[in-house]
Amino acid sequence: MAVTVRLFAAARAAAGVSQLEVAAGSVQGILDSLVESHPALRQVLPQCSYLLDELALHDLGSQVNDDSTLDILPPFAGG
Amino acid sequence: MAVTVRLFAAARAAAGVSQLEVAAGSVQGILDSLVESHPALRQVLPQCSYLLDELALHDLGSQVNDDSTLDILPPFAGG
Amino acid sequence: MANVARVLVTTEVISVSDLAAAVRSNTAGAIVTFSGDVRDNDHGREVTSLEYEAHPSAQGLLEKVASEIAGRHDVLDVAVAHRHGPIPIGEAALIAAVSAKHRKAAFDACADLVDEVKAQIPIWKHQVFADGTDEWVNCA
Amino acid sequence: MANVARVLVTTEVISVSDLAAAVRSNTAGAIVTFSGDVRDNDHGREVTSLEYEAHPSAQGLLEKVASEIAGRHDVLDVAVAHRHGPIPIGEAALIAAVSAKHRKAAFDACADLVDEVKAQIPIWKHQVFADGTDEWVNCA
Repeated sequence: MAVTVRLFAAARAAAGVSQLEVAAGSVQGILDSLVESHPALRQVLPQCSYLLDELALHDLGSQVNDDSTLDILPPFAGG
Repeated sequence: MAVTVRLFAAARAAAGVSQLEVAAGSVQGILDSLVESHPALRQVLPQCSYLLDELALHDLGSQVNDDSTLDILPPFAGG
Repeated sequence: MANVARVLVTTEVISVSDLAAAVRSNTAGAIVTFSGDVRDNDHGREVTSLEYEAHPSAQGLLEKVASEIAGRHDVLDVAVAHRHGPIPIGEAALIAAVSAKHRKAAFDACADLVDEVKAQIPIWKHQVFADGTDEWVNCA
Repeated sequence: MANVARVLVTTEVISVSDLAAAVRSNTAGAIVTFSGDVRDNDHGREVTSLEYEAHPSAQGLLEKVASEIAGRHDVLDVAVAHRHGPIPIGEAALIAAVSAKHRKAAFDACADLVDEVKAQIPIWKHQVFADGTDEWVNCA
């Protein structure tokens, strides 16, 4: 019973891991705890967007429940 | 000793020939004689442009001398 | 309404002629293609290797973008492919192809498609430079 | 100043992949191609066969147009081919390809090149329709 956080591209590179398990809470709370455990994320997160269970997330106050997946997406650079 | 007239595309189709020899004279005079001998050219010529010895010709009053070539070009439709 | 002929997010080589063939038809008078190729330089710095990373949702989102383009322009067929993983210099990362009865719609739709792919598809580019440094593009 | 990589007025089959290859380089980030294909219909009438006729000056004038486009846009390489003689339905009559560092210049230059070819090159199109009538296009 936990939240799965998936980190991509520059966020993965900064954290040094592609996936983490964290305790349920608000998105902002989860991000704060990630920065505490992986300080290099501090510079990347302000540019990122987020998916909660594959849906775009606009309110960092949203609650993330156990068994959910939070994706951290740096700015796109396709093409 | 004569002027060579080359007809292309719709002008050739209207005249039924691709090349003619005519007497020297003004461009307009040559065109008038061509319409007389090949009446179907009457509808095509007003849309055409002309090359005198491969150079664009803008004045139908220009003189065409013997051994010159006058090209009759219908509206382009490439591409 | 136009047809989405092919949408592909793949680690394999992608080719302009394949995508152009996918949108070809006897009613199409114009086919416009775009190929975004890996360059050996970026902002004046020499690039030695390059890799794209794609989010698992990229295929589905690319299909959605292709459908939007097909609905927004007076075109016949739309196809788009994005390669990921390591891509050698000079090979294509993104190819788009659009067919239409008339050329203006084909040009407009193809340019619009490329813009939307760059803005909306979760794909990232990692470049390694000749001086040994590297960067995630667009991530200051 | 950009380079004119290939200019061709020919009765042979012309191909998008050949022209795209002609403008490819490791410094080019974007390649845009246009293919103008023979359609089986025009203004709602079924076309059964089609033939292009080219003036002897077409090759030289096409080289001039390609050079103008290369000088007018921030692009790397320009290539263009126009086929003449009879062309089967679905095959290409005109192909243009432009490479550039950035995509907007490639799209703009390729569209401009096609416009200029249509306006400036002495080539004519003759269509035969299913009802047995025929026309020289643009010649009312």
